[in-house]
Amino acid sequence: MTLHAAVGVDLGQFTLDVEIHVEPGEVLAVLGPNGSGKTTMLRALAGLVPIDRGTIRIDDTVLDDPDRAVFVAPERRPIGVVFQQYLLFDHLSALDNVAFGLRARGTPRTEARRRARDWLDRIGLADHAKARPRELSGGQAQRVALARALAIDPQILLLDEPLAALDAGTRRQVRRDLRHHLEQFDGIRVLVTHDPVDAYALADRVAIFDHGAIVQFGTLAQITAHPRSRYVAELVGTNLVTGSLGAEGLTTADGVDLAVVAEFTGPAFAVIRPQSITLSRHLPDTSARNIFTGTIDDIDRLGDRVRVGVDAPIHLTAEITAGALDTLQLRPGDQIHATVKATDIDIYPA
Amino acid sequence: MTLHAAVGVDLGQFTLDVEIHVEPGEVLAVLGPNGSGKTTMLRALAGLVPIDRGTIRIDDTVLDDPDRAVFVAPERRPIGVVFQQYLLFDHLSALDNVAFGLRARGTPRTEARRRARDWLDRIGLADHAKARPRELSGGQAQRVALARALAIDPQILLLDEPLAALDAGTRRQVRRDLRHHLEQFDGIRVLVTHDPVDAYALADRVAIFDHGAIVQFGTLAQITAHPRSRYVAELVGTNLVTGSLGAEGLTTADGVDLAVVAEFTGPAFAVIRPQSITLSRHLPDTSARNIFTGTIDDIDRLGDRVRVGVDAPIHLTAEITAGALDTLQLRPGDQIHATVKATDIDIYPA
Amino acid sequence: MTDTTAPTRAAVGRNRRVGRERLPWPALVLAGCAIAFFALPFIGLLWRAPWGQAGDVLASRTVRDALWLSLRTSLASTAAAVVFGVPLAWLLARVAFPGRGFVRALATLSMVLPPVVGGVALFASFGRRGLFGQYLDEWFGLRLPFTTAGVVVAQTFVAMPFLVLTVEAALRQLDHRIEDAARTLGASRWYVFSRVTLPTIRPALIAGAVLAWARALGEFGATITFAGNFPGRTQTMPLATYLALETDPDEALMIALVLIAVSFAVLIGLRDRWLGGDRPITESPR
Amino acid sequence: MTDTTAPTRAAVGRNRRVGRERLPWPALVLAGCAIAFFALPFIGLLWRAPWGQAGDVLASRTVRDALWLSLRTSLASTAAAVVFGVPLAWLLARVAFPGRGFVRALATLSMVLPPVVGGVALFASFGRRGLFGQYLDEWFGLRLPFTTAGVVVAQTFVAMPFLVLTVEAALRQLDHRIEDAARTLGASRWYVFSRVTLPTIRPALIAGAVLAWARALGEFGATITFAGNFPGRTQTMPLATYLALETDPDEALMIALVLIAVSFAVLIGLRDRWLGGDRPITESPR
Amino acid sequence: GASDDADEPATTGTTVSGDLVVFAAASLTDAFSELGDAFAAANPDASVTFNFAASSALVAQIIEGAPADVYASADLTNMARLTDAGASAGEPVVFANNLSEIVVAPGNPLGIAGVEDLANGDLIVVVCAPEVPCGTYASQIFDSAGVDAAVDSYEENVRAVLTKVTLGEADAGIVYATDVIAAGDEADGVEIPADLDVVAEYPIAVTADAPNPDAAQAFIDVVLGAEGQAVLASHGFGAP
Ligand SMILES: Nc1ncnc2c1ncn2[C@@H]1O[C@H](COP(=O)(O)OP(=O)(O)OP(=O)(O)O)[C@@H](O)[C@H]1O
Ligand SMILES: Nc1ncnc2c1ncn2[C@@H]1O[C@H](COP(=O)(O)OP(=O)(O)OP(=O)(O)O)[C@@H](O)[C@H]1O
Ligand SMILES: [Mg+2]
Ligand SMILES: [Mg+2]
Repeated sequence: MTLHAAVGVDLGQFTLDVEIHVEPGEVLAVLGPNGSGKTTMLRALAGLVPIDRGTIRIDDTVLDDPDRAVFVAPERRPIGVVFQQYLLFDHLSALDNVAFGLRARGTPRTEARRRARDWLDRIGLADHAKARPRELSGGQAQRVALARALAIDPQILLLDEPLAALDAGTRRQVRRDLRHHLEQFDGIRVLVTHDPVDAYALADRVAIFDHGAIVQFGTLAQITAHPRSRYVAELVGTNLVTGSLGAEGLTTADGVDLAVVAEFTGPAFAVIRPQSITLSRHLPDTSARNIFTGTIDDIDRLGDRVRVGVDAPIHLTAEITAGALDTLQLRPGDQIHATVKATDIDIYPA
Repeated sequence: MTLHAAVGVDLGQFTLDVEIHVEPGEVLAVLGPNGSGKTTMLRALAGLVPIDRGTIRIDDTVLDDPDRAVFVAPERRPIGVVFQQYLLFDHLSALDNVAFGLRARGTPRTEARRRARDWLDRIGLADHAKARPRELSGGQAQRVALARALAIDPQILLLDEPLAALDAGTRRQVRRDLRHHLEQFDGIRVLVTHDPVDAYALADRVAIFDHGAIVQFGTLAQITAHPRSRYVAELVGTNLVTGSLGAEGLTTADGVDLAVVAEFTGPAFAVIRPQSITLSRHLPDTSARNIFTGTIDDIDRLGDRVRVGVDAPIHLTAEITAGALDTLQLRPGDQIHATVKATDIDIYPA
Repeated sequence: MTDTTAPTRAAVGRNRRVGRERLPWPALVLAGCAIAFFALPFIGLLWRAPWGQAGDVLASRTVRDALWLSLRTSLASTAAAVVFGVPLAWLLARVAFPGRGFVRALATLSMVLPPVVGGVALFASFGRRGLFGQYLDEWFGLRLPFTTAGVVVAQTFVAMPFLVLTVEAALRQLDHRIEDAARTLGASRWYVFSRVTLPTIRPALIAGAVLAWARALGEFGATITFAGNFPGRTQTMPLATYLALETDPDEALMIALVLIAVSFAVLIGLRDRWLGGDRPITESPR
Repeated sequence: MTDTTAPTRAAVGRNRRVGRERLPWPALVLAGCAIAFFALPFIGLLWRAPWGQAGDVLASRTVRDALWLSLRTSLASTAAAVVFGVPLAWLLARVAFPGRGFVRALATLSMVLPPVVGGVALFASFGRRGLFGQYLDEWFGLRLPFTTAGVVVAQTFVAMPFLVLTVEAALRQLDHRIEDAARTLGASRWYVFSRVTLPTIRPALIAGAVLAWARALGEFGATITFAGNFPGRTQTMPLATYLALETDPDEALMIALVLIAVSFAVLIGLRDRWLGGDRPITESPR
Repeated sequence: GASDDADEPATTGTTVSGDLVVFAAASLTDAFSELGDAFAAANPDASVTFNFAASSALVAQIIEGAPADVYASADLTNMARLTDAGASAGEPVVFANNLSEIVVAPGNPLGIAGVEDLANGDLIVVVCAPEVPCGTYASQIFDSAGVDAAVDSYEENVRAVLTKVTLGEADAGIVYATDVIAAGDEADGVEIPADLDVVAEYPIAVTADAPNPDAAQAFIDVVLGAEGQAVLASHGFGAP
């Protein structure tokens, strides 16, 4: 059972045009900036938005095709959805919310309730079975929404940022459970997320959305190795420089030169890993040929390492240890020199 | 202007009892597992849930005090809220949503609109000014909700996971803007988040909630240095072992012994940094006195480093490089030996 | 209002909240006027009421028959109004078919008909010589006029609009996304409508049914014209009252009071609980 | 229904969606019956109507006066019903005061009053000898019976319940959290109610107003009893129709048809746009 | 004379049987109910059902094919409408008449002496609408008395006039003598001089497709008979 979807949707000024194919048992992660059309695609797949162009089919059964005026109603599609906004039924208890899908498909009440209860156990909300959605916390509600969709286990499951509201611990655990669940199962899963860790943990392949189109596609490793958009660079937390390769290295649109080692010329991407950037308060005398001077505009701490944003001719994010931060006494606004060895710069054609 | 709040609320079986004091210009971050009462506290501060015990006051003006039967209505409190669920006005455009607070406080329409438009610019939604909330994406809606609350800049601003739905890039940028905004301003800010990076970037002090109580309080550095709960350990991604110190080291509740170096005895916490754990397929002959054997139950990739969960007598999470992962060829389910030097274990009294 | 289930402390909280739920005073003043406006006529009625007659009236066979008939027919009409009215409301709210406005107008029109004309209109359609009634007669030998069934028809005709419009409005206020979610869970339209939509609009559904019931109970003009005024068969309370006015106005008042008392009892029975949607003890934290 | 603003492609999409918006067939059948049930009597009327008389009726001064009076008074009553009814609905929906059920019942009761009794009740309260009316008379020399004001009072009395119950139901269906959000933005209760609550329940508000208006327009019993019947002053269309029936039923039918035509025109005017809440071209992606 | 022939059927033992449905003007409710009992007594195997409503409504119903045997109207106009529609069998017979009176509050506090007082604009005067019989009579009375009455409301039926006076909302009105009697001590009547007064006539007839014509005729005979006339008289009706 394979999902083939060429989805073309017009919403006011926004246009979505993407094509995806997902194999049985595969999990496709969809990442992309806000408003890039991720949710819209899921809604189109689920049949909640009619597509204006293209076709959606599972193997040979067509679900939506404007040209042939075919449209299969949402309830007739073997597709379950975890909504970004949960959309729980306010008039039903958490238990009945989870049991709803089973009841709707004719499972006897007691049986449905029993299975729903199992699910609540799994997501650690057994003692909130009676609670109305309004009486649940954000994270609890999201877990109920997840359980509600998983309970009917559909051939195709669409998850829209299913972990966004979960706390670190629960998130890691749910992620683990989810993976086990997905592994056992040979259905198709499409996962929208903003967290590369989710993508890595759960997905086989990744599609990067931007402005209603797919800008990059492949395994997370491939994508992160060679980011082709600012978004991906931000995502994996590395520095991406776009320009054209010439004699004196890479020249960016605004005329900054970057010394690199490359065997080709023409438009190219350059990736500078934050770890390979060294920061110094005084102009260092080194062999390194790339020295950029700027002011610190951002300091993010991740565990024992620190990311420092440097507002130089090229904006760079460097990663240093917490120790280094303290010795250098860095504060936002300080002037600083960022040094990069040409050999540390990874370069590939645009 | 200081916020003093002793908040006691009963919701069904859930009881919240916390006390916080926030100084002018200070940003307090509230972290905690799902359902620990973060949102409930914010709602109590905003006057949307009456407190059953305690008092809420700004300097000497009491906002809520059941004993003295004092209660100031939400609209009379100098408090703005960014809701976890956005709660935008579906019948108003994004622009009018942002302008609402100003209009309600008597700002002339044109002026209010103008300022609202500025805000939409800042959050990069200028071209969605006319869109109804239903026509916004999750992340866009959340930014509108943020702008709506900031537009009236209240003396006290309560932010409930204001960045949860934002993509990596937008998130970093909004975080930066937010920090600038907060720095300029000497108001009081309470920020609920699940992301320690937010806390580090935006907050002066951090309160850790659990089961309706504050379990840890201080700067993020202090808290992460000496986690006192499983949640915090998970949060900063380190291993926390609880037990009592005896002659032969730390003994956990389920009788596992951990060799440590300590000058005291009695109940104690032990922190094992993932980086200080080495993994090997074959039993290593080393001086290290702590060797735990178990199966890999989890592999998370963060950029170029990998976190490996080992289901040993003590569950441990080790951090290794992507390279090491590939050479060791680790897969979930494999048997593995985790080694920790006693000297690498940080230990302190419980 | 589920005080019963709520722990005392929470109840305290609620009371304080309720206390704060006070409306701005201008609204209170207006609401007060409205209440007074509704209360005064009834107080006046009680004041005027010839209590002496109470006994005879309650004893009177005619009144008891009329009351029983009124209750039966008004309930039947309400049921009919719900069964046919809810689907119509659904159609009007959700399907953008040409002439929707026309149908909606049509469904409201029976309210503006002067009493007798309503009856005449029913004759013209369901009467023995009526457009449609003649076939009912020919084919099934079924005659509506001057029968209890006729009473139900007349009452339904005037009472249904209330249900239709109230429910349609509620459906329009509904957040469709919840129904979408239900559909992705494999629920058929019927299932969604009955298990998700209706429960969500319950307040409106009940309000509509109450309005329809009350209107049916008070219906006079169309009934007396179309169904006639036969004791025990078509003589409902309003008709009995009308007739009593011809002979003994005091008795008429008493009969009306009986009707009022009964319906009041029923209406009082409408617990807030059933109307639902009442503000929970404390709001959701989401 | 904003086809106009939507790009053609989206419109296509919408049409396909609308196509899918079809109801399950049992619902369609029921709705069809409902429509037929409403349509037949009017078709019957048109069929029976003595079109020959149309000219004279339209020409007749009495009819024109009655029509004009009916429109004025019914609009006035609707306005009154909204002004006083909305706050009452607000009170009933949101404030858990003791005796709330009692007040709600009271606000519905005027519907079940048999025509004449309604008038008698009004006399008992606002009449010259009435509980309250006697003071109006003494102190302000104000007399409601036999005046146009009396007509408005009578119509408001019977029409207001529809508005109150419909709006209350809508308020109960509302998600309070939106209002909470508005309050944290510093909006007073009035501001929240007028800028957030009312717009959200607009469909119900309009439906309630329409019901009230239609009921007021059709009101007969209480009016003729309390306000009497004086051409140009208190003789509304239903009264004119009723009296015409005594002499010339055909003319009566024509008068009724005029009333029907006018109200139909108004009701048709109710665009879905105003009722709002219509399903957007495409759902929100959230 | 007339009374003798009228007596006959009632006295001769020929009784009728079956169901009898009588459509009668609402103003006849009391009298006819009483007559109904008398009839039932005289004809044990017959059962009478009454349908009391406005004369006009009754006509409409009969024309619509209502199962009526007898129609008793409060005026000739409506009866005429029935006969014109060919819905009456044989000629209608006038079985009673009624005189108009001025109805006033008990004890006539305002001392209203006659029709001319009704021209006083300070009084609240209500009469029937010209469309209904009692209204026609009222206007005739005013005309012949040359009085320009200050009328505040033209009621849809005579009962409405009575109600307003008994409730004290109106000071005076013109109703039938029978109504004044029915009102008992809640209202008093001021007689109208015979030369001004107009006689209201109550016709009765068997309907064209009466299910039970014999019983219908029998009932009419009872009404016209001495017994019937007595009952009617006791309710204030005059003999034809
Ligand atoms: N009903 C609608 N009408 C018009 N435009 C819409 C509608 N729904 C969504 N949009 C627009 O379509 C674009 C894509 O929205 P979508 O929700 O698919 O983004 P997303 O990728 O899910 O973003 P996020 O990560 O914030 O959830 C957005 O710019 C949004 O403004
Ligand atoms: N109205 C209510 N009635 C009963 N219990 C409630 C109600 N609202 C919340 N709760 C319970 O109170 C607890 C705290 O909820 P709250 O929303 O404050 O948690 P939270 O810290 O915000 O969690 P999250 O991180 O998921 O948002 C939860 O267990 C929830 O089930
Ligand atoms: Mg989305
Ligand atoms: Mg929360």
